[in-house]
Amino acid sequence: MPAYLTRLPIDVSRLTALVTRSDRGGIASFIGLVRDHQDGRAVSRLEYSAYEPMAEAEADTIVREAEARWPVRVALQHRLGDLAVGEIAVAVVAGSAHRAQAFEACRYVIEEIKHRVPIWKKEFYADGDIVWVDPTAARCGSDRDLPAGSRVR
Amino acid sequence: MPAYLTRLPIDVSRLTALVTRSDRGGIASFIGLVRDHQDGRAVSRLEYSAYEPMAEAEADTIVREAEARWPVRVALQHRLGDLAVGEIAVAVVAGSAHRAQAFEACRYVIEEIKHRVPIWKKEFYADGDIVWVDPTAARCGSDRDLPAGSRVR
Amino acid sequence: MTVRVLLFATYAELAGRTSVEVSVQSPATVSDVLCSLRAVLPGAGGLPERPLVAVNQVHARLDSTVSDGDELAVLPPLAGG
Amino acid sequence: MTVRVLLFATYAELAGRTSVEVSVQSPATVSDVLCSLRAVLPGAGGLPERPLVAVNQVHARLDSTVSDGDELAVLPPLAGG
Repeated sequence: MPAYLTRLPIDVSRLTALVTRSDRGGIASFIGLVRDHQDGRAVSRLEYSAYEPMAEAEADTIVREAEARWPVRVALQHRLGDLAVGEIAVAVVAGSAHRAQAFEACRYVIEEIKHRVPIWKKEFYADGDIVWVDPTAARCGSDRDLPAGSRVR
Repeated sequence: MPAYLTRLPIDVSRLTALVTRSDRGGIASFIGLVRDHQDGRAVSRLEYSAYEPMAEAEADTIVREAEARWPVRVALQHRLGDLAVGEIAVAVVAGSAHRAQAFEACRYVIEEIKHRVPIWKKEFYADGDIVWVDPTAARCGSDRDLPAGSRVR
Repeated sequence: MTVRVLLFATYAELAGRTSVEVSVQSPATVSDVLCSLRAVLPGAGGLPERPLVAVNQVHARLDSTVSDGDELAVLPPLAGG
Repeated sequence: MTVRVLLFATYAELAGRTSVEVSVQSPATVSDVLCSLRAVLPGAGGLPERPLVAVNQVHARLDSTVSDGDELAVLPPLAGG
């Protein structure tokens, strides 16, 4: 199982090379970058942390799900630690003989990452404020449902 | 209007840089590579040609359509001339504040490129055979419909 | 009137050339130009009955009107990407 | 029986620690462990009533059964990607 989490800058061309083979003509990628604003406020940097063994296992499960569902090869890395604005937080690359399947697999993996992998993001605002990001806050307050698609023990 | 057609190798990181800005957190890309086989036969190289002024104009129209429909910035290049197996034939990169829109715009552009831009592909097979690729051949014989989505004079 | 016809890829190989001037009576449609093309250029007989065409670099229909000096491109099946 | 509870991110800050051993009577569910957790760790009172949890590194429900020696992680809203 490759390491899906890294504290070093993510090298997208290396990930692309991992899924490239001469019979895979279509490579779909998604790169998530640290934005300089959130809800109209200036962000100066952010910090990702994770429940690392579970995050590695869940990322591996998601990649395997995509590779089982479509004829694709997927490479994925998520950054941890301190990130500056403009740095790559996450990259997903899917290579396939067919472009539709490369797109679908790439999209699937990034959506599942966001909903199932135990990673947290602390935003440091330019005004000194520090916030743990809660993507569910606007939707349903403090009660959480189980992430969609999760396998439950 | 940038040059969408190029006879030089395509540099995806340069295209990515063109659509990256600190307020665009999501970058979706598609890279089309020359495959080593087609319908089970070994391909040794291929040659792209175009009706160049129309291809440039049509590519520009497609990019503008995507940028009008979604809040994205799109970069696109299509290679012409001789290509070896494994080389990049086409690259589309879409940057947006939101990943769904980056994916949709990227997918839109590559699909429209394939259906509307006057570019032709000659495949040179390992067995010496040479074929002009006809993506419509299996579907509807020699009669062609107008490309879907085309503006007609 | 005169229309300049451009041929590409496999159609250029079939016709043995990449462009030809075609004279047609005005008013004329794309179909009329293709009909004259087949008459003046024997190799053009191998073109499909209803090829994809562009007039002045914009996709057009077979019943689109053409004018003197227009550029009519006969496009083989598109294969970009 | 004893369950090891892990706390992360904002929950670790609320509780003032990242892990704690919690004793519960067998059989027990995730909810039972969370109830004991709130009793032994005052800062855990600030956790949501129905947090996201994982048992032995797999997402679990509040009514999932836990066993002696299990690792129960209380997960703040996921924010990867």
